[in-house]
Amino acid sequence: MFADLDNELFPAGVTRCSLSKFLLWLAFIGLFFLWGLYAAYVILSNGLGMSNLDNYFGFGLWITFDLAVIALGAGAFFTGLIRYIIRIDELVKIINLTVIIGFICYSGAMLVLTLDIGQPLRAWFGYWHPNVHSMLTEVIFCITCYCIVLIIEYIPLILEQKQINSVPFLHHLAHNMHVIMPLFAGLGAFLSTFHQGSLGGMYGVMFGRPYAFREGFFIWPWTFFLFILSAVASGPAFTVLVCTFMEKLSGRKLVSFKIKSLMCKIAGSMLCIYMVFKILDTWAWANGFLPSVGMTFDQMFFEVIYGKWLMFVELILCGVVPAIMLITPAIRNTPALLYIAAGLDCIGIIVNRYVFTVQTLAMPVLPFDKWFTYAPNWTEIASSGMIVAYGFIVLSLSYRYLPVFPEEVKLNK
Amino acid sequence: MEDRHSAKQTCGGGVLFAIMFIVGLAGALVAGWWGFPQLLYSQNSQPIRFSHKVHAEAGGMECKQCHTYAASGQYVGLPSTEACGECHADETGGKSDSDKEIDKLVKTYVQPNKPIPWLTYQFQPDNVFFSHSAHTGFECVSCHPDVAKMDNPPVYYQDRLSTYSKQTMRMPGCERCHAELGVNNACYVCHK
Amino acid sequence: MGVDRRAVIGLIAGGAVGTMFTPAIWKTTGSIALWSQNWGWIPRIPKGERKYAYTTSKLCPSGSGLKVLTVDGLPLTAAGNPAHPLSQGGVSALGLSECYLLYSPARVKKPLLKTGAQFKEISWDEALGLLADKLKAAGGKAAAISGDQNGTANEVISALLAKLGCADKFFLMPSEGQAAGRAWQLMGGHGLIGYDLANADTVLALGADLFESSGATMLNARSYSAQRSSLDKPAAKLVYVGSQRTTTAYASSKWVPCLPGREAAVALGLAALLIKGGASSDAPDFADFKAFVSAGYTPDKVEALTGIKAEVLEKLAKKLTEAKKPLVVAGSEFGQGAPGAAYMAALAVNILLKRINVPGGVYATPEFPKVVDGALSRTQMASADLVKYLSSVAAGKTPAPELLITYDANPAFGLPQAPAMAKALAGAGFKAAFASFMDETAAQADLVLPASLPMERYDDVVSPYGAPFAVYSLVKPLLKKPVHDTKAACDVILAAAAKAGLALGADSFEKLLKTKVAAVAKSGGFIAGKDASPSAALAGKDVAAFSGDPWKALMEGAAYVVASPVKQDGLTLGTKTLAAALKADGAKAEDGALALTCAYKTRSGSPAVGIPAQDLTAVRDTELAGTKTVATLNAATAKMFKLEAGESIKLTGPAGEISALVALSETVMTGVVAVPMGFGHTAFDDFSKNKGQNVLAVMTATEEPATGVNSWSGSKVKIAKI
Amino acid sequence: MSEFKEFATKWGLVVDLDKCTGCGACMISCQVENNIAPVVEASNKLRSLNWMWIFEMTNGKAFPENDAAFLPRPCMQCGKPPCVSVCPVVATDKNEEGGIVSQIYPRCIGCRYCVGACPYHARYFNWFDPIWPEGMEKAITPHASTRPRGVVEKCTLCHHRWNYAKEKARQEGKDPSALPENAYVPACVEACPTGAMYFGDLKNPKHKVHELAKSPNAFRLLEKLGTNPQVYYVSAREWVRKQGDNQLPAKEKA
Repeated sequence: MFADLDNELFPAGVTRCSLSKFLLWLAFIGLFFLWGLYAAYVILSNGLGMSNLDNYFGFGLWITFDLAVIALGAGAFFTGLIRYIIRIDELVKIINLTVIIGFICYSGAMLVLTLDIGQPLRAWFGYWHPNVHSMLTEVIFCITCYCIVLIIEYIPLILEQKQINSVPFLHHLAHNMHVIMPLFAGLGAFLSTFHQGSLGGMYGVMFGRPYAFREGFFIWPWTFFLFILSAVASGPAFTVLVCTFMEKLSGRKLVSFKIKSLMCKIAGSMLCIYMVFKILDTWAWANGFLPSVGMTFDQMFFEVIYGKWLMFVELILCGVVPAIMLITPAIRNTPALLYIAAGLDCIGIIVNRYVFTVQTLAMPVLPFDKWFTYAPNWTEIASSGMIVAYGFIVLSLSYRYLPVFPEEVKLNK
Repeated sequence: MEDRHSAKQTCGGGVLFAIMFIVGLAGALVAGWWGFPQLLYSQNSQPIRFSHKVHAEAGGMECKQCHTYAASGQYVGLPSTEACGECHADETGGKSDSDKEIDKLVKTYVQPNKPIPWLTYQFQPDNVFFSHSAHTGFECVSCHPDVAKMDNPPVYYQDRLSTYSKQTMRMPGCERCHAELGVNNACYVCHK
Repeated sequence: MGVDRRAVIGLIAGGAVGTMFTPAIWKTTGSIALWSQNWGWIPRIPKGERKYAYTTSKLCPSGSGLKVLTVDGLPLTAAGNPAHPLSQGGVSALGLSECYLLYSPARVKKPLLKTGAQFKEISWDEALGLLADKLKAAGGKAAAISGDQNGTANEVISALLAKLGCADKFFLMPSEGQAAGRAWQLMGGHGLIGYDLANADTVLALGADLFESSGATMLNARSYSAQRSSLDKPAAKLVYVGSQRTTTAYASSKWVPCLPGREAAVALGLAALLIKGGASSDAPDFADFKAFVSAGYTPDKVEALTGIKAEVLEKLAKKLTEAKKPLVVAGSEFGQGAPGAAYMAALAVNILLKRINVPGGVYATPEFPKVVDGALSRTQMASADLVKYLSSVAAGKTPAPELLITYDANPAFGLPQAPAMAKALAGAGFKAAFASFMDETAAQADLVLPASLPMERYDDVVSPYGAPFAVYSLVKPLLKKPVHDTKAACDVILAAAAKAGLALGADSFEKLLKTKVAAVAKSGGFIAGKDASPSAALAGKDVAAFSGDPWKALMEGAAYVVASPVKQDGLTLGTKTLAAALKADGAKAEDGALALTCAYKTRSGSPAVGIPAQDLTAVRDTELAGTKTVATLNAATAKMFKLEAGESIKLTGPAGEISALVALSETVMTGVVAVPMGFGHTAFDDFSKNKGQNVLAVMTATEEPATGVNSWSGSKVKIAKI
Repeated sequence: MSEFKEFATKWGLVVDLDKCTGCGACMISCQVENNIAPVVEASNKLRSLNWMWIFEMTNGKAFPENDAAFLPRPCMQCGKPPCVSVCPVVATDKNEEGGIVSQIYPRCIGCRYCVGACPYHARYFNWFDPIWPEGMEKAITPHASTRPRGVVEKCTLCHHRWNYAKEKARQEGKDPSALPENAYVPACVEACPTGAMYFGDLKNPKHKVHELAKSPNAFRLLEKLGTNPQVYYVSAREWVRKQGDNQLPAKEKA
């Protein structure tokens, strides 16, 4: 068959599965993608009424998904920051992957946002008529800019593809772009820090929503800083998990365990800092802010679906526990435990984004109102799935044709 | 493909590139500034070739005689078919272009008493609240085309996408004047 | 190849850069955004001149005057007419709906004739000819049911039946007005009765949901409002006695829970206490009355019957004694089906309190003169009981009519024991329905005559039940022509009658109304206005009599008012009738049965109108959950029946059963299940159809001894989990 | 969070909860006045658009000690609106005399951040395009433009009526900025059968609401959050007033 048709396109010195197998894989992922595309069509042609969002839950799965992938994609900016600015050069071995994941996460988030806003045709109003007081404006600008930065960071990697790179002009372009990459890494770090913060700020400023509202520093509520910390605490861990997942799928070593351990050490350290502040924040919120608006800690939770267990999962099981695991060298250097800890870390951050999105809205603020519950329907799930599928496709193509892992040849000798 | 590395090719390509770039640039500018508006706007003419000049000069009529402010000042309004019929009740039977146009008016609208689908140059969308009563200090022509001197009604350009009239005063126009005069520019002053 | 790749790239790059400097992309982006505010499939708002027109609401039983916004001559929204005494600026959900109901998807658009199981469209000429033929053929075997409670239309229809020789077969859809009128007659009263809430300082509502379904609801609400500035203490007290928090109960200073259908016992208990406290009357049967209530209605006995604690009853009696201008109004919690005894007993209390024909009391108002020969008077109409007639038809005791005319009425839906009644109706020989909407009755008719809605026709509103003064106002067409091929029903009746050789003396309803107005204007009344308030007139203020063109004034939305009561002679306390009627009172409830009460809200429409599209939004999810009716019980009752919130139950009455979802609320008294009324339509449009179930199906109509009034406000149901 | 300025005129609504029967006339008149399309599933309150919505309150006690009330909720027109500062595109603002919080449909991108930010649930999103039953679009009013799907809307205190009142004043040669009481009244207030709602300028001593808002029985919803609403409620019942805001259990006892 056409087993060897694309061999020429592979990065130098690596082997890849047969094209038919690869196409089969793409087709499998494509099914999810198409299902999501259909859901998107249903939403765009009929209105958001086709989703399960309602008057109480204006934000739901999509926003949770956005926030989660943006936090998990933070590996890109933070690793970039450490690699280029602080100059821990070893990270060069995984930096390409962080860029790709970052690109997927951010572009995916923007795709979801076009579905999530009621009038996508007016999406550009965010740039044209910005309200400088809105945290969402900050988010819109920063995400767009950062997404452009990620594209700029991703381009040299594409240009390094064997065939493309043989064009001298493109080769030079790629090289020159690499040279200025620290500039973009810096810019990216700045932008990303800001919008990670703004995303947290979006919730923190909602003074009508006691579950989310936080006082803060200057114009930023504490959630601004907590979101930054939590993102950098999970992004590197997520990159490690993705890398490991790719290794399992492809059956090839891609990055040495040492690098993974280093990434997780970074994540673990950040998670420790984050947990200290997060616990302090939660304590201050429960004992300071809530009583000031006449509410109690217990009132913030409801039955099982929005129960306190969520908070314990977030703070202890997926917070303190992985933090300790990741900063303890003995545990961190055991692959299985490292992956478990990294996984818990990521889950904790997802739970955090979920409760800030959904529980905030579910909690009745008016004393005579009641709790409502929300569960996404197929359109929301499918369209989010579409983004995951899109990520798989981009990652698969990148892995197959681009020299993503500088160490791959060496590790698989 | 194989010879793309040759210096000559690169050099010649560069010139060609530059030339074609300029061609493309010029083409795009022409297409964008001349062709695009043709595409975007449909050109319509009024259902009746109404001569404001004849009515204003020869007839000695005031604008407000036909464009009576509705009692609330909300909508300046166009004359009703009945109002036209007051003068143009019967066909003239004349042969001149004007007579034929009058006969068209009488036959198509006045006699069956059908509303005339006039096109309003300054037609505002539904979300705009505009009160003529708040703008009585201005000359009509400071916002409307000065049709009184026109024998032919101007062409009505309509944006095919937005359905707006090209001549409609747009938000920045309203805002500018309000700002200059120190009038409130709050959203709800003009929106509903 | 002359052009290489670079050239193409150059061209594209140049084009791209150039395009950036033209309006093409930017203007298109902008225009697309503008397009998103002008989507062609979303209606545009009207631009013409705004004007107001004034008319009267015929769909709302309160007879409110309407102030209608029109643009380019089309009526758009209706608000209350501030100058009209019955609305005073207020408007009910039904009055509000008059404009958009013109365009209801349920409207009957053409005359329809049933052939087999299907309707076929026919012309008006055919329809008219057919109706005339049927009139001729029916002879004395016709019957008519009118949904209009007070209009001159009833004169036309009853006169037609009189010409056919069956004036006794003219029926109104059951209403409080009829039952109260019958009670008043049995007590020897003259005229129609009304309640002067505006001048009362203590109002005791015995089951009567004064602001929703009982009497002149809008006038009641406005009177209530005027007495409460929200700054000072209310100028009047309002106490509600009933089995649930009705609309009125929410606005009352106190809600006294009482089992449904037991209003008479409460009133008689109060009477006993009042008499004990020294109240007396010069009514001829006072002594008998005293003996009757003193023996049978002691506080303990009343407690056993009604669930009202003795001390609460005593407090109520004290409140009435202490009040300067007390007023007791009896009624049903859902505007129909209260026993005659309830009204009689409440009127007796008013008599004991000397509250007849005095400011803030019960007023007997005069009837305006009839203008159609042979028509029945309002008093006569009140005596014919539709439920009794149909029950008799259903039982085979009375033959079914050969011709049944229904006018703006939907008896197939709106009567107690609905399935049985609908069956009795179905037995009629030929059914001609004058209907604006394809309702349940029209759906089973042989001939459907599309009736113009009030905003498309001339009509009138004549002294709605409960108004303490006689009041007349006109309904006029606001549209140049009806929206569909409909006609004013009375015009059709007049024409068909003439064609059948039964001419009724007028060839159009408009002309007939002109005659009516001329006759009404001779009653020495006045046009209500700012300086001519009927309430003030009742309180003793002199108001100049009207002079001028009454038709012109009334066409502008005014109301003609006669604020002088009908003198009473020979008024009794109705002791004999009461004693006979209440003999069975206190009978033990069946085991496992639960007292059933309903809440009627104008927002859920009326039988003849269905649920108006825009009103559906105000229907609460505690009444209707999706397509399910919600039955409300309090926690104690639910515990007795081992029910929990959200469970499905079946309610069973003698004639049918319905299902519902259980909801718990402490706004219903123990031992009672409350089910909302007005749902369960099987006809109409998507806004009415398949929404909940018709609670009337499980009601039990019982003929009251002595009064002959059929009542169903004290129905019991069996309840079971499903 | 930006601060909002004070205005010389502050339109305020005062609802007497002891007079409210929960009949729904306010909701329906609002619906019709402001061109909210009827929907067949209107009893699904999680999807229907109700600029004016009626909450149910109860003192929580069992029958017969139970007491209950209805609370009509328009947009609170907060002095410090949680919804305005969050809007990324300035589709909503509090920038006009009178203090009515505006909402501009053609500007709104439908992000629903304001919906989430409002603790009163006063903001509604158009889940679908507004479709009237065929023909019924002839009965829509000129007062408010129809909103396409995907934008947020809310109570405007019938701002158009204010515009009309100003227009009328101008024609009569009166000062449009000094309207007499009741020259401008929203549809809900006009329709209320029991007169439970009062409307006027909270700052104008000639208007009744000025005094009502200062009544010892007056309260506002969620005052502790600092939203500073221009909608007041009055009730002679203490439990009703207390439910206007969250109370700590300890404070309740005191």
